Amino acid sequence: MESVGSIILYFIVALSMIVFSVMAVTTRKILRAATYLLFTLFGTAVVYFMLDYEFLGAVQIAVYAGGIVVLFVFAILLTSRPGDNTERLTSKSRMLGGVAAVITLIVACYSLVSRCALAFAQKPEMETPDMQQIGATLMGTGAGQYLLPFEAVSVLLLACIIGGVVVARKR
Amino acid sequence: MFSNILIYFVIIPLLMLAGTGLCRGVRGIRAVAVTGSIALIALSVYLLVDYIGLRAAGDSAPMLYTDSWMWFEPLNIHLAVGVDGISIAMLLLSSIILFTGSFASWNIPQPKEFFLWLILLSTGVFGFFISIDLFTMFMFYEVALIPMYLLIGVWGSGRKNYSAMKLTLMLMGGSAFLMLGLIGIYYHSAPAGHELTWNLLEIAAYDAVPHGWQSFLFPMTFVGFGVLGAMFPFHTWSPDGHASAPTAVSMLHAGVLMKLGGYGCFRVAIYLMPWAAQELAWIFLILTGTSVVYGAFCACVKTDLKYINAYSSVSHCGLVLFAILMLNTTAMTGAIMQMLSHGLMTALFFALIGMIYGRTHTREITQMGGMMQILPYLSVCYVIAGFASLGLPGLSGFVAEMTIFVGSFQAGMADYLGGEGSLRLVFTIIACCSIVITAVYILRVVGKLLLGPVYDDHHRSLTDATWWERLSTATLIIAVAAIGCFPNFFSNLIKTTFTPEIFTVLGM
Amino acid sequence: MEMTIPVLILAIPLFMFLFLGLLGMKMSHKLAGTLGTLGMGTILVLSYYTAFQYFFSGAPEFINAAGERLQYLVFDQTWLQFTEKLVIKVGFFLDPISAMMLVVITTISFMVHLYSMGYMRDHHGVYEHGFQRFYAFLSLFSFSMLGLVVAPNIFQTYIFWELVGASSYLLIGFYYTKPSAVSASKKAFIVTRFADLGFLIGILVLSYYGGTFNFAELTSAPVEGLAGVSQVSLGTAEGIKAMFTNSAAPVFMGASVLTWALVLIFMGCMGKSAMMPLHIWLPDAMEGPTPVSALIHAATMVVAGVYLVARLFPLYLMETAALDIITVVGALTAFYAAMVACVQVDIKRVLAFSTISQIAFMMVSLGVARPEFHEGLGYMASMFHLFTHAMFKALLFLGAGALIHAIGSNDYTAMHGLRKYMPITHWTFLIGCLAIAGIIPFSGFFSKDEILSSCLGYSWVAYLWMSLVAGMTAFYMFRLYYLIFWWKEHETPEGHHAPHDQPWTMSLPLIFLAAVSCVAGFIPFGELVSWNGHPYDFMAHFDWSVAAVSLCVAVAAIVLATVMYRKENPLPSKMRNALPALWTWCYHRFYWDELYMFITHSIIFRSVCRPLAWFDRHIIDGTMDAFATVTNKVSEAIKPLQSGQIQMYVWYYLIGALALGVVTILCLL
Amino acid sequence: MEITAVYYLIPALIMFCCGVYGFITRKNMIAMLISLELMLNAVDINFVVFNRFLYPEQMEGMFFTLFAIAIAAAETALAIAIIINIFRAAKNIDVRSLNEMKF
Amino acid sequence: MDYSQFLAMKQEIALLVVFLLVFLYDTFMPKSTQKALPAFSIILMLLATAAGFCSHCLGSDTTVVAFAGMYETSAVIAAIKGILNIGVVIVLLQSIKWANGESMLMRRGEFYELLLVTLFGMYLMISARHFLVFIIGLESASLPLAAMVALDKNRYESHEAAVKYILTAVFSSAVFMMGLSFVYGLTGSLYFENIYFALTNQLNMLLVIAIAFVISGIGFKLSLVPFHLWTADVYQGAPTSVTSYLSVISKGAAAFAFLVILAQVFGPVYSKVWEWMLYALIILTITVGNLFAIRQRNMKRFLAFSSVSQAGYIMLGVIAMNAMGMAAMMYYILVYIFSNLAAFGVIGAIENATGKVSMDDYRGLYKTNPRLSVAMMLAMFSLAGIPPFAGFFSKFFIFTGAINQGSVAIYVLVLIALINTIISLYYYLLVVKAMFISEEECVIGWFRSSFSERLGLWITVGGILLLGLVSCVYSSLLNLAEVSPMNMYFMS
Repeated sequence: MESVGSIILYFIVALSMIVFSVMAVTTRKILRAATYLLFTLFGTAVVYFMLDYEFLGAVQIAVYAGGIVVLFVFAILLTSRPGDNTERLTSKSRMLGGVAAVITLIVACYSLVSRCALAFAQKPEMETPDMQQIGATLMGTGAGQYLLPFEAVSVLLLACIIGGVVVARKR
Repeated sequence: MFSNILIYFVIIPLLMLAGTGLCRGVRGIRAVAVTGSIALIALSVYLLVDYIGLRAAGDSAPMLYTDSWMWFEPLNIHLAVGVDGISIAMLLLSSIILFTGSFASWNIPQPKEFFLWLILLSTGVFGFFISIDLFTMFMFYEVALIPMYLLIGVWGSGRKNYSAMKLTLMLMGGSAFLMLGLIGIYYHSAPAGHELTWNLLEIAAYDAVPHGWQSFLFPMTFVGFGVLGAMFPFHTWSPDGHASAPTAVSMLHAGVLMKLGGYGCFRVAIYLMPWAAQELAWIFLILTGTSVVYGAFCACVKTDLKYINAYSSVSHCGLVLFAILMLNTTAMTGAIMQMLSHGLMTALFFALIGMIYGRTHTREITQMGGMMQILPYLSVCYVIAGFASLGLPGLSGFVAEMTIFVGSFQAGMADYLGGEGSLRLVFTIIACCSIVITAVYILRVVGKLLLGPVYDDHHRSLTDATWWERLSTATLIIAVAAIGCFPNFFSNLIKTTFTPEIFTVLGM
Repeated sequence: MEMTIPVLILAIPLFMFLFLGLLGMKMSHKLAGTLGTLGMGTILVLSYYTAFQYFFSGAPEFINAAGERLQYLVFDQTWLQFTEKLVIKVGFFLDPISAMMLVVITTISFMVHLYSMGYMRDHHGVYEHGFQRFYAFLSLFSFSMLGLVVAPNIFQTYIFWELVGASSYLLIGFYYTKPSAVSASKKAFIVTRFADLGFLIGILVLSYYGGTFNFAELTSAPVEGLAGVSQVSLGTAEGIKAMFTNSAAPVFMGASVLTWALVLIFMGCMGKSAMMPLHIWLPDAMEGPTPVSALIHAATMVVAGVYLVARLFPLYLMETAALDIITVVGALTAFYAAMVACVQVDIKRVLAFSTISQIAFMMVSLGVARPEFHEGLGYMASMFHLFTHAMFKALLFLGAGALIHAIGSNDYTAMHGLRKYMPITHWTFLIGCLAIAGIIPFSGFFSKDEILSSCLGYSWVAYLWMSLVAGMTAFYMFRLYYLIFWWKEHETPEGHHAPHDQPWTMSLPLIFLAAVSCVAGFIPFGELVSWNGHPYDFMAHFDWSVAAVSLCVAVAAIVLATVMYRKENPLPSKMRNALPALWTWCYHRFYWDELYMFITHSIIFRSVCRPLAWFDRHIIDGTMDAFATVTNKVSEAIKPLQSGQIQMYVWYYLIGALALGVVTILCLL
Repeated sequence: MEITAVYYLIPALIMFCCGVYGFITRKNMIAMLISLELMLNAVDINFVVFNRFLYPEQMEGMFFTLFAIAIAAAETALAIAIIINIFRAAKNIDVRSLNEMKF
Repeated sequence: MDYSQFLAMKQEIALLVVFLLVFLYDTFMPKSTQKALPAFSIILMLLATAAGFCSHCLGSDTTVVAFAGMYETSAVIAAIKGILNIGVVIVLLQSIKWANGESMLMRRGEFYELLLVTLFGMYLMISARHFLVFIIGLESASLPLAAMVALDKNRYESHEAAVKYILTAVFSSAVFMMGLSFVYGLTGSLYFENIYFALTNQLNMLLVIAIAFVISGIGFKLSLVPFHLWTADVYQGAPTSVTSYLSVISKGAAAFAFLVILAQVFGPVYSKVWEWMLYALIILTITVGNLFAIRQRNMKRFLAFSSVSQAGYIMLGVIAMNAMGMAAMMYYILVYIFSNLAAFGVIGAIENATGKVSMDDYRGLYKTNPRLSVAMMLAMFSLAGIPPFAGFFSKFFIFTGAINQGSVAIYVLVLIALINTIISLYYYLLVVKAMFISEEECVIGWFRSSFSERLGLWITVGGILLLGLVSCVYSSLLNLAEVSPMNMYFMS
């Protein structure tokens, strides 16, 4: 049984996440969208904290909220010209988007909820993974350890850097 | 590998391909084509003689000269060769037509490319006839089909693009069904515990294709080959294709390629799936029996010479498939003879039409007339071809048709009296009617085109056949007459195929 | 008997055909003609020799101790083997009728060869174009016809049957630049081909049950001790009948299968022998050169039908229903053809219809023949009539040819009163007319009289009917005779030579045939030919009362013709005006051609072929094209999928993925 | 009241669907990219929630999220580079103007 | 911690070494030597390929599982990587002229680097036995590709293609990962093996949806309909060399990875769930790809749709779920690499020389450039499956392999596929028709293509002619497949 405080916190976070993500995709002003995204990402970080993944929450804030959103803001400022920072959506595209989203939601939710053991699992007790454990897991080669992805993702990041450079370079 | 005589039927065309590729001038190319095809004729004649000798010596294996070299080991695909009387007859036919076709395209533009494709086509044909492995058979079959596209497209006339595309697509459509059928046969080729095989003889010996599968695979293969055999209603590529094709291609296509259909139907569909052949024959009897009269009726109203002849081919080839489905020795012998006969005479027809077209630049019989006065040699040949087609005794058409009719009638009566329905009988009689309709359209053409007064005075200045044209047509006429006058030789040759083994396989 | 001569009889004409056909154009006309004639002469001698041997040598293989004539198989080579039993052989079969036919064919053929040397050139002695070809075709015809009559099996008959059809086609279309000749030849071939369809199916049925093609096995019993020799025997035919009856389906559509087979075979005979309703090709066949008409369309080929029925006669006896059909068809045809012959203008057409009528006589004669009555007199009479008719009809045709050659027209209105100008022709023609009219002592009298006798034995209706036809025959022949040679004085058109008799090459055959027509009646035919080989004393069965009646009828008809046509008078036109409808129908041959035209052109061509061709191009081919068109259309229709808008792309992506999942859920869970 | 897994999963799914909606409707490419971030973020939440609620004894979901964040960062960077690139070429970043190639 | 486990990844390491060397060469070598970079990288690639082959020939053909089951390599996997390497070498060979061109001056090195990284990503996709590694491989194989697509800075289409590619790719990977999260939720692991065993008794809606999402993610790489819509635009917009790389290598790798995932992860629910999904996808892919290809006039776009339908045929090897199917699929990929690269070689040569990519410009090409036309024709025939060219054999074997599965449904599927070959034959023949039959004057004059282009064409044409007739290629692939560890996962 959870404490009332955490339940209240949950609802605040969940509601704000939902509201901000809806606003992020519906607002006309692109910069506001980035801001709402930021709030959503913060919300997500809070969720991670609530679920005892502090490291992950920190990474979420640092990388996502700190890095990516900033990138977005720069890009928006680079690409937007005065006057065209609002956009009008056609009803057709709204309908299509709405249909796709709603169908996805219904199908996914229904199939998720239909799987009771999974959907209504209660939160078990868990020790918060400490940094040492996380570091060892990230650097290990055994079962459930992630050295290979770690190395591989570095290659990916390198490639993305090269790609970003080559694309962004003027000539 | 090279000790087997049959393999040379593929090697010679390949050498010809190389030779043609290396030659620079048109003379060289002609020389290669003629030499090669003479070599092929010689080879087939030698094979024929040797084969008869072996049979006379009492060799009663279903196929002779069999040999088999592993090709795709995991799938048990071999390069397996072997011939019986039918294949030898077909090889002889093919080499004769290649020979005459080379002469018929003596002055073709772009000779190098033309002969390359033509010889590639005949490589496929020869390969097909010597193969007894379903895979290689199918491969050669498709090799023979595709050059048609370019041969018609580049060297054709009229609506050549349309026709070439239609012909290729329809034939490949047929081979799509065929491929499925062949793979299906492969997977049911051997009883449990034996290795699956593509080898015709082994499959026939096992006779292991389950009945349920037969009734699915038989239509697949029969239709697949039947498309090439111009079976109604899949014949429509034939009129357009032939009309647009250049002379030698029409000759080879109608003369040899369409035989692949009949041969395949016999060799694969019926030989390997005798049960379904008996059970499902009625569907195809209706179709082929229809195509016999249907083609003839259609030919009656066409005015383009090649269309007439194409529909006539539909009718005659329909008779081939029809007779094969009778599942009795006589009718099948007749079917093979009809294949020979039709191959030769239709090649003759197309050669003549090409020669006439080359002179008058029209194929409309309404635009021509009185050719007998202008081009006596070609006209006489045409009349002879016509007589062969309408089944005049002494020429090949008669013996083939009569054998078919007698055989079919026997089968039909056996069915009828055996209480298995009168379908065979009824369609035999309907097929017999084709001899009248054939006479109608042949004589109509002869009357309009060759006899009567000269239609167009410009035609009066035309010159009669050149030496190569004479050689080409005379060869075919001699061949037609040879079959017509000495049918028993060919009939016996073909009958050697029906060894006791086949009888048990087919339950005849 | 040795093989050499029979082989030569078949080989020489074939060789001549190939020789003249391939090399004829290289040699002079005269040489070609002479060679052809010489070749034919050789065959004539050989055939006479053979026939003589057969009839008169008394060799044991030809005649047995009881004086019965036997069938002798000279040689028999396998040509094409269908099954164990069904084998087509090419052979040479001698029996009374084939020996008789050998004589008839070679005689007429030789006469025609000779005659054509004169006929096929114009008044200046210039040979016609294609003269060599003509002789080549004549040789081909002779070969085919000889092969037909000596055939020991029905399939050989069929083979040569087709070949005579083809040579007939070639010869009718000899003047191939003339559209009428071309269409006439086509018509002849197609009509007979149609009939042959029946023949073929008949053969198939017969051979299926009988298990053989051989005549000998179908109708005869082998004679002990002599290989290749057999004798006509009803017993064998009974055996065949038993095979039919014992099989599972002895009855098909109300008639026995044997009847069907025989009727179908008779259908072939109808076509070849121009029985109604398949007669329409014969009048048109007169487009060919007249010697050809004489040879093929009067004397030999057209009687092949009669010959075939005679060949299978024991079988026909098994199924009298078939014989009755033959009788009825023959009687109707005879009457019809005689009616039409009475009003025709073209002399060759008159002769053509007369031929039809006379062949119908032979058919009737076979149809009424029964062993019970005069031991099958009808059979003998039919063969006898075949023989005499061949002679006098060839004579008449050749005479007509001489007239046409002299006048340049087939129309009697261009002739009239020629008797003074062409005496030889006149007299020989008259003899021919007397012979066909059945005036004693000319040959026709005897043969026709026996036919009438046998009709009487069958039924008095048939007798009266055929007598009437006989009278009409006399009438129209003499009408023709008078209109050609009398009626009024001949008027030579301006600028033409007066007509005159022909060179010896043409006269000689006329005189020879006239002579034969005079004496042939006295041949003791019954001694030579009878249905079972049993010698037959026909004078013993000669019915004088019948003879007297028929003679009276003939004379009366001749008198009537004399009254009407000897001199120019209004009587014919009066008669014509009296019965205009009848005249018109007769003149238009009862509109048979128009009927056929309607059937072939409007029904088969317009309502079958054209729609079928349309169907093929538009429905069948249309379907095939539709696959392509539909593919293209669909391709065009789904074009918007690839809109270039990635938002649409992902929309399809997502919906696709969901659909994949949802459909799977719905289907499987 | 018990906060079960579904309490986290449903908001995550809603977030995902918002991303879908945004991706399909927005004209501005950067806005689309923002939508994509929402979608990726939703996935991350899913992993974490599954890990926490169902399989707390191991950390696969958490690590997947960790790497997914890195990947998301990388692809955002690259995508933004490409978008800026096209902005240079076309002077706007309206996705509907990307219709040179179609059909 | 056992770092020696990296030694199991011989081919990946060889590739990374090549990558590093190229990177260093590009960065530190003087400008004058930069022209040799293409040749340098080709030689290195050849060496890497050889090394990969050797390492497997020399004894270690047993299966190696490293990183506690995250990574696996075996003879079959080495073989497919080798096949991809061969394809890459040919692509590199054909791209030399373009890479040495004026416009690529500043980006030449990056092209090779990015290409090698994507190849590395593909290797990871193939060898991954853990979904995290797989995702990283997938992203490595697709993100740098977006940059490669954008390499042609002078063409607007190139940018457009890049945007379309990256946005749809990220969307697809989001959906894919969503599916993965469900799988994780259901099974509690991302190791293939664990999932496989966890799924043996599972069948529920969530799983179906998850599988649909996963299939859509890989189907995107493979461009299966309806996840293919980016294909044509990106192929058309990308530089021809990149297009050819995308169309063969990327597709080949994805196809194999697809097989691995379906067999080793979702194997237990084969007949229950995804067999039918694949039926639908294959039919749709082949048919829709063909239908779109009919209308195309741009050669690259045309080949894009052709490759869509080819992907459907490749899938036939997957659906069979047996060694024969796998071998046939690998063989098909090999032949497809050669055939398609021959086609792209010709297109690239013509584009480099004249800038023309429309089929209408190809009319009458035979008269001006007979050799190129013949090469193109052979490629078309091979793609269409005409004997005696390799395509015939690959089609035949893939059908044979599929039918080996044995159900009636597979016969129907193969029949539909076969009927579709007729449509495909039609549009391949359209190209042949334009080149050989059209009687118009060709707008493309005679030109001499560069040595590297010719060499590339000779190799590919040689491959087209020989790969089928020489039976040992297929036989050895089948032998490899029959001993591969994946056989455990196939339904017997």
